[in-house]
Amino acid sequence: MNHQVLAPAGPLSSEIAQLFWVFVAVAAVVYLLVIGFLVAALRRRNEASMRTALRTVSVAVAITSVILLGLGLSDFFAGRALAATPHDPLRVRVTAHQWWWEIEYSDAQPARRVRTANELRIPTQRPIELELTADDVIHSFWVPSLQGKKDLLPGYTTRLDLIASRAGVYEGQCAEFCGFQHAHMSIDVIALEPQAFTAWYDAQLSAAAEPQNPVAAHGRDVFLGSTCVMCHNIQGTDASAVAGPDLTHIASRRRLAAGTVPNNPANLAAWIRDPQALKPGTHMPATQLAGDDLAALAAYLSELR
Amino acid sequence: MCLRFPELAAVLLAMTGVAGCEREQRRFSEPSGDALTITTPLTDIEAGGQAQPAVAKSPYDENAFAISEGQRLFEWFNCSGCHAHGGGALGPALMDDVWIYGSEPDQIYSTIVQGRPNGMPAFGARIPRQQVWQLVAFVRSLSGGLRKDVEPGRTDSMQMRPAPSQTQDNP
Amino acid sequence: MTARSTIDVSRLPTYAFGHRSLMWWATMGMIAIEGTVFAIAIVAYFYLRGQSEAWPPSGAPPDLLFGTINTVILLASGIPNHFAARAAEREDLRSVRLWMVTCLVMAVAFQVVRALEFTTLNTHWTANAYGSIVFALLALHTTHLVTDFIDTVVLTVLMFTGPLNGRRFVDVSENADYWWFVLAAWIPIYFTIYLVPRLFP
Amino acid sequence: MSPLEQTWADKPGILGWLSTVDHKRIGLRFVVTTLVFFALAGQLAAVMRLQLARADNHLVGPDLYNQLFSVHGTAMMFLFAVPVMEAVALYLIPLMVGTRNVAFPRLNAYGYWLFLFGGVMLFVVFALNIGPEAGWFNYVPLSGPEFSAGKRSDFWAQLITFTEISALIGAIQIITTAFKMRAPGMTLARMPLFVWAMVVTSFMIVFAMPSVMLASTFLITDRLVSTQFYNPAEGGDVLLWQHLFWFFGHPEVYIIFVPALGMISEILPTFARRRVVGYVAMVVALVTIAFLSFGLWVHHMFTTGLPPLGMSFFTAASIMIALPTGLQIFCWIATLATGKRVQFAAPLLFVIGFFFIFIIGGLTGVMLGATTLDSQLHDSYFVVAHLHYVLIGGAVFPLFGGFYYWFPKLTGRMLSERAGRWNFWLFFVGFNVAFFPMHILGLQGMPRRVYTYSAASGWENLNLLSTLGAFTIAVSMLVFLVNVVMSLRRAGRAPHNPWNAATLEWATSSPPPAYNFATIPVVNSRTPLWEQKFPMAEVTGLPDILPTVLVTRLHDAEPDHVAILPTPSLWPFLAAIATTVMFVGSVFTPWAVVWGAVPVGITLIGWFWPDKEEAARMLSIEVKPSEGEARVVALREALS
Repeated sequence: MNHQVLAPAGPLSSEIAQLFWVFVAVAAVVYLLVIGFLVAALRRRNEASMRTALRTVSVAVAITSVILLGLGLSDFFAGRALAATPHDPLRVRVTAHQWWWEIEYSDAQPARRVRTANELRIPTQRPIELELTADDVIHSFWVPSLQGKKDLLPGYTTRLDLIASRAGVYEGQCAEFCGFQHAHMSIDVIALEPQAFTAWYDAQLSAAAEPQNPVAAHGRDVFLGSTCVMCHNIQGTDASAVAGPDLTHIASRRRLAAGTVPNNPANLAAWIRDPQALKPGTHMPATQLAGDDLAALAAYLSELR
Repeated sequence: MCLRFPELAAVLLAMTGVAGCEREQRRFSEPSGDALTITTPLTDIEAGGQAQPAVAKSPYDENAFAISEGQRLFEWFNCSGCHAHGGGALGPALMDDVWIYGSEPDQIYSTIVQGRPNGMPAFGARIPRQQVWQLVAFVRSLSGGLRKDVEPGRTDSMQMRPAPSQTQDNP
Repeated sequence: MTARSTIDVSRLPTYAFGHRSLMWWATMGMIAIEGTVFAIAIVAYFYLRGQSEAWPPSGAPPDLLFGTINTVILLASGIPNHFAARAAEREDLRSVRLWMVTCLVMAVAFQVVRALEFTTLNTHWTANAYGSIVFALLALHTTHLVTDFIDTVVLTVLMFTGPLNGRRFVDVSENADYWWFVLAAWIPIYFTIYLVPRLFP
Repeated sequence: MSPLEQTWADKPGILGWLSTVDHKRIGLRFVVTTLVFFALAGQLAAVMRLQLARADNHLVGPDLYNQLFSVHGTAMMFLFAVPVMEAVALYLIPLMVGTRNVAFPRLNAYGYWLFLFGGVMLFVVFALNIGPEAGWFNYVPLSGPEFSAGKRSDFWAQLITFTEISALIGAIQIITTAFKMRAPGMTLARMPLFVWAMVVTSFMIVFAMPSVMLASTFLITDRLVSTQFYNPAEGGDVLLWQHLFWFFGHPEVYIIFVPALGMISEILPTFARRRVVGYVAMVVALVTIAFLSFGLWVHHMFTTGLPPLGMSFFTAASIMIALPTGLQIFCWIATLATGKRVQFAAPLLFVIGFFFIFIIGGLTGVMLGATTLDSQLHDSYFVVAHLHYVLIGGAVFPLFGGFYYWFPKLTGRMLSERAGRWNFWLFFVGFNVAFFPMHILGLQGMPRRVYTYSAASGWENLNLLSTLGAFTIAVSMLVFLVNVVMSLRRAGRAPHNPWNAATLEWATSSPPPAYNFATIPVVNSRTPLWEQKFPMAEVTGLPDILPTVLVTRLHDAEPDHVAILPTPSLWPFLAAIATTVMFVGSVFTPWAVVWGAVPVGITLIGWFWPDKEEAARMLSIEVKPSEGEARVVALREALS
């Protein structure tokens, strides 16, 4: 599984996981000691002397103070390590919506800014600085294998650093309750080797692929002639709305509808036909399409790599 | 049925009436078919001055959730682009009680679906019926045409207009 | 077994003034609760102030006139209030009546000016968070004003009609304590509503 | 009937039932009411566990699920955990301190009725599909006007008003009764630890609850009349809600937990046959907890991106609160160690269960208080596990110990020990099976408040296990219910003091008469019933033609004056109805606050207005303060 706090895939999450094990070890010792004393007190045959009891209590209090101080300090230093400002980070703006993630890579040249959704591709070994905000209600960005969580709040921009040590897919989920589909608001962080990342990034800069066959071409017509264009954008076509996720390269993504189902043509068609069946309450309405039109639309979108 | 515990039905109905139930329904999708099909002709201009057809009842006039969905769509679909936030600009104001093409639900429905001369585009092919009806209910709430307890409060944005629940009723 | 000894309390007083009485504790509890409400509301005011670049965000600060008149009336109402409490402790019914009626007259004056105050705040609660919190503070205080006014009316009527006994004087004295609170609470609220936008715009 | 009985008796029939001001009748009713809400909220949890038992389950949809957990959390916190502690206290404290009623009996009745109506309102609106839907802490903007259509969040906000008014009334009641109505000789240093715990709790209530009342008032005005408190686009702020809520919400946890500490300090010494070790340290620890609890609300907001320096302060406070709690635990273990041979009766079993469960919750609490760890654990199932370990382990287990312990006093019947053991073991095992796996689920990345999860997540087995545990808890609750019903039907009355306990409530019959004590005892010890010469003296001369109580001085409990308490009345009930109408009306229109205030005012005046005949009787026994003074001095000399 790729969404585990205790299976870290980066230095930041490793730091936290190590600290967690320290706390767990200390907690286990404390627990066993206290319960040991309790059982001894319950099972004793003779009354313990008051002096011994009071002395034990005092010692226990003193030890507790030392332990708490130690834990507090270890947390403080871990926190400082995590808060260190990264060098030359890749900046990405993440805007949370009910119930999907809008992602925009920043670049000095506006033409080189990539917009995508629900899938954050990052190069390995390079620090990523996320600028987080929310469009509607409060959400929380949480990819356990890479980093602790950070809230996305309307009216605020919060920051979170990520580093992935090795390539892989790390799943995350919105951690702050945000309405009907809080359960289906996943994000995939896909760490790529730097060259692979650059290749992917350049591919994302291109406009949507032209349909390669008549079915897909018909699918594009269906897209542009139906309800889809009210919310979605496909670079290189007339569809330029921003209410829903950008679909320019939708076929390159792992999952659909913020992690609700794997991305394949069948799921895509099912999702378009009746999103409310897969994700009740989602803002995407059902689209009334004839069978052929639906198949063509799915075929078109499946080509948008 | 809005009641989860039928045994409480009698008591509860006596206490609060059924009105609250419809207000609170969250209907994510409507069964396809007749439910939302408009039964009156899509235009009120009939040759020969025939009798007015029966007014189609809007399915969402008493549903607070659908009205708030309509409020969201009003921005998403950029209705504000012409109607401002209800105050009117390129398109007519929607907050007053002046209605060029009628204030009845089916008339507003037709306006959205078929468009109107001088600029109102036809959205029939672009907006699913359920969402049109949500917009109809919201537009009606803008002028205070609905019950106060279903009309939306303020939004979390710049206050360009009073919240529908704050406006005076226009009968 | 020896016979149990006893403590005879039959000649103890059946009521007492100040912190000896249960009523005092109820009043102080109420004051602690309401005082916390005011304090937190004022903290919320400053919190919202910190979120905004200018204060008020738009428009003018509230007009000083009526708020200041009210502050004077309110401070002055401490005088009859003080004498009403004193008279109650002396159980001097005639003075109690006199001073309570005086308190009521001042409270009426205060409420009339308060109504005017609401009209000269130069903002509205729907305008922005500043308007909301200003109205909230003033409304909170007004609520206390009105409830204590009604309280005082009822007590005053009782002082004229009866049935009376000694512990009703304790009620008068506690009512006076509460009025001191309403009075004292106004000072930081006045400062917050009227002076903060001028001193820290 | 003696004059004393006559004076304290209620009218017969329904009128007497509605107008009673007897703290025992109201207290018992209060306890039963909270338990009914506990059972209802528990059933909602059972439905949630059924939904989560399988991946991609379709038993309930997101809309219902959101209401389920919102109503579950809201009801458990506001309609069970806090009020049940106050309810037990309102029953027990007058008995424990040796007086005949609480300080403000009519207010007590009003507080109960208001609580009842508020609680019923929550479940009625839930049945009508108007249940709160934004969680028990109801964050804006999700609960605000734009994202929570209809009236669901308004009812949540008004439920807060109902329960907070009731809780605040209880707090004033408890403080005044404990401070001013203790039996002569019961100095503050002799006050039972449960009473201390409730006094500390009550002060926390007084300073914490106003914050959430203000927050929910801002919310309802945002929703109803377009104020802009939480609208970032107009100068408002979404974090303002979180600050205001958690400034209340964190003390709230201790408001639930501190009374339970007090219960343990009563139960445990009884079965160890020994005074509690470190009484003064215990009191200091309670007060310290109260102070610290107001300084750590921000640890619920560590992930909102507040400045790190401030967060370190809150981490320190959050971690340090473990110290006074630890101290209490050590003192109890010392009490067990130095006492006589321990009797393993059902009440003690639950207390032992507390140790095993709560300490885990406390230790995970230290983890959550650490900013770095919290960033991973916050809002995950780890937190769900933690909060149930703390609240069920820390409060509900001692509370059930308390039920077994005080049940004979409340009802005059003993609960079955055997059923009690079954109850305990099913609860203990079921609890751990239900909640321990949630720690692991949280570490595996499962966020809280999800209505479903996919099979690919790998969370299914542990969730299924958790559901099995939840149903084991349900069975244990059934055992408890059967135990209560069977015990009530069994013949044979419980003796005055079945556990041979030390405090005053055991000095009177089970259940106590309406006037609690035929004569008020004089106390000269922390554990009066264990001393040979109890009572060292009795109080005589309290007038019995009206309900009177002895008021004593705050610190040394020397007799000060005699207070005449109000008689039974229907007005508090009517006032609570009027208040309910006003609050429910204000969900729909702000004008309800205006027209709704009229009946409230009328009923309150009716409540206050003195009865002629009663006033005359008061005059007949009146002793003016100026006349009584000399006598007080003489009494003081007699006591010392």
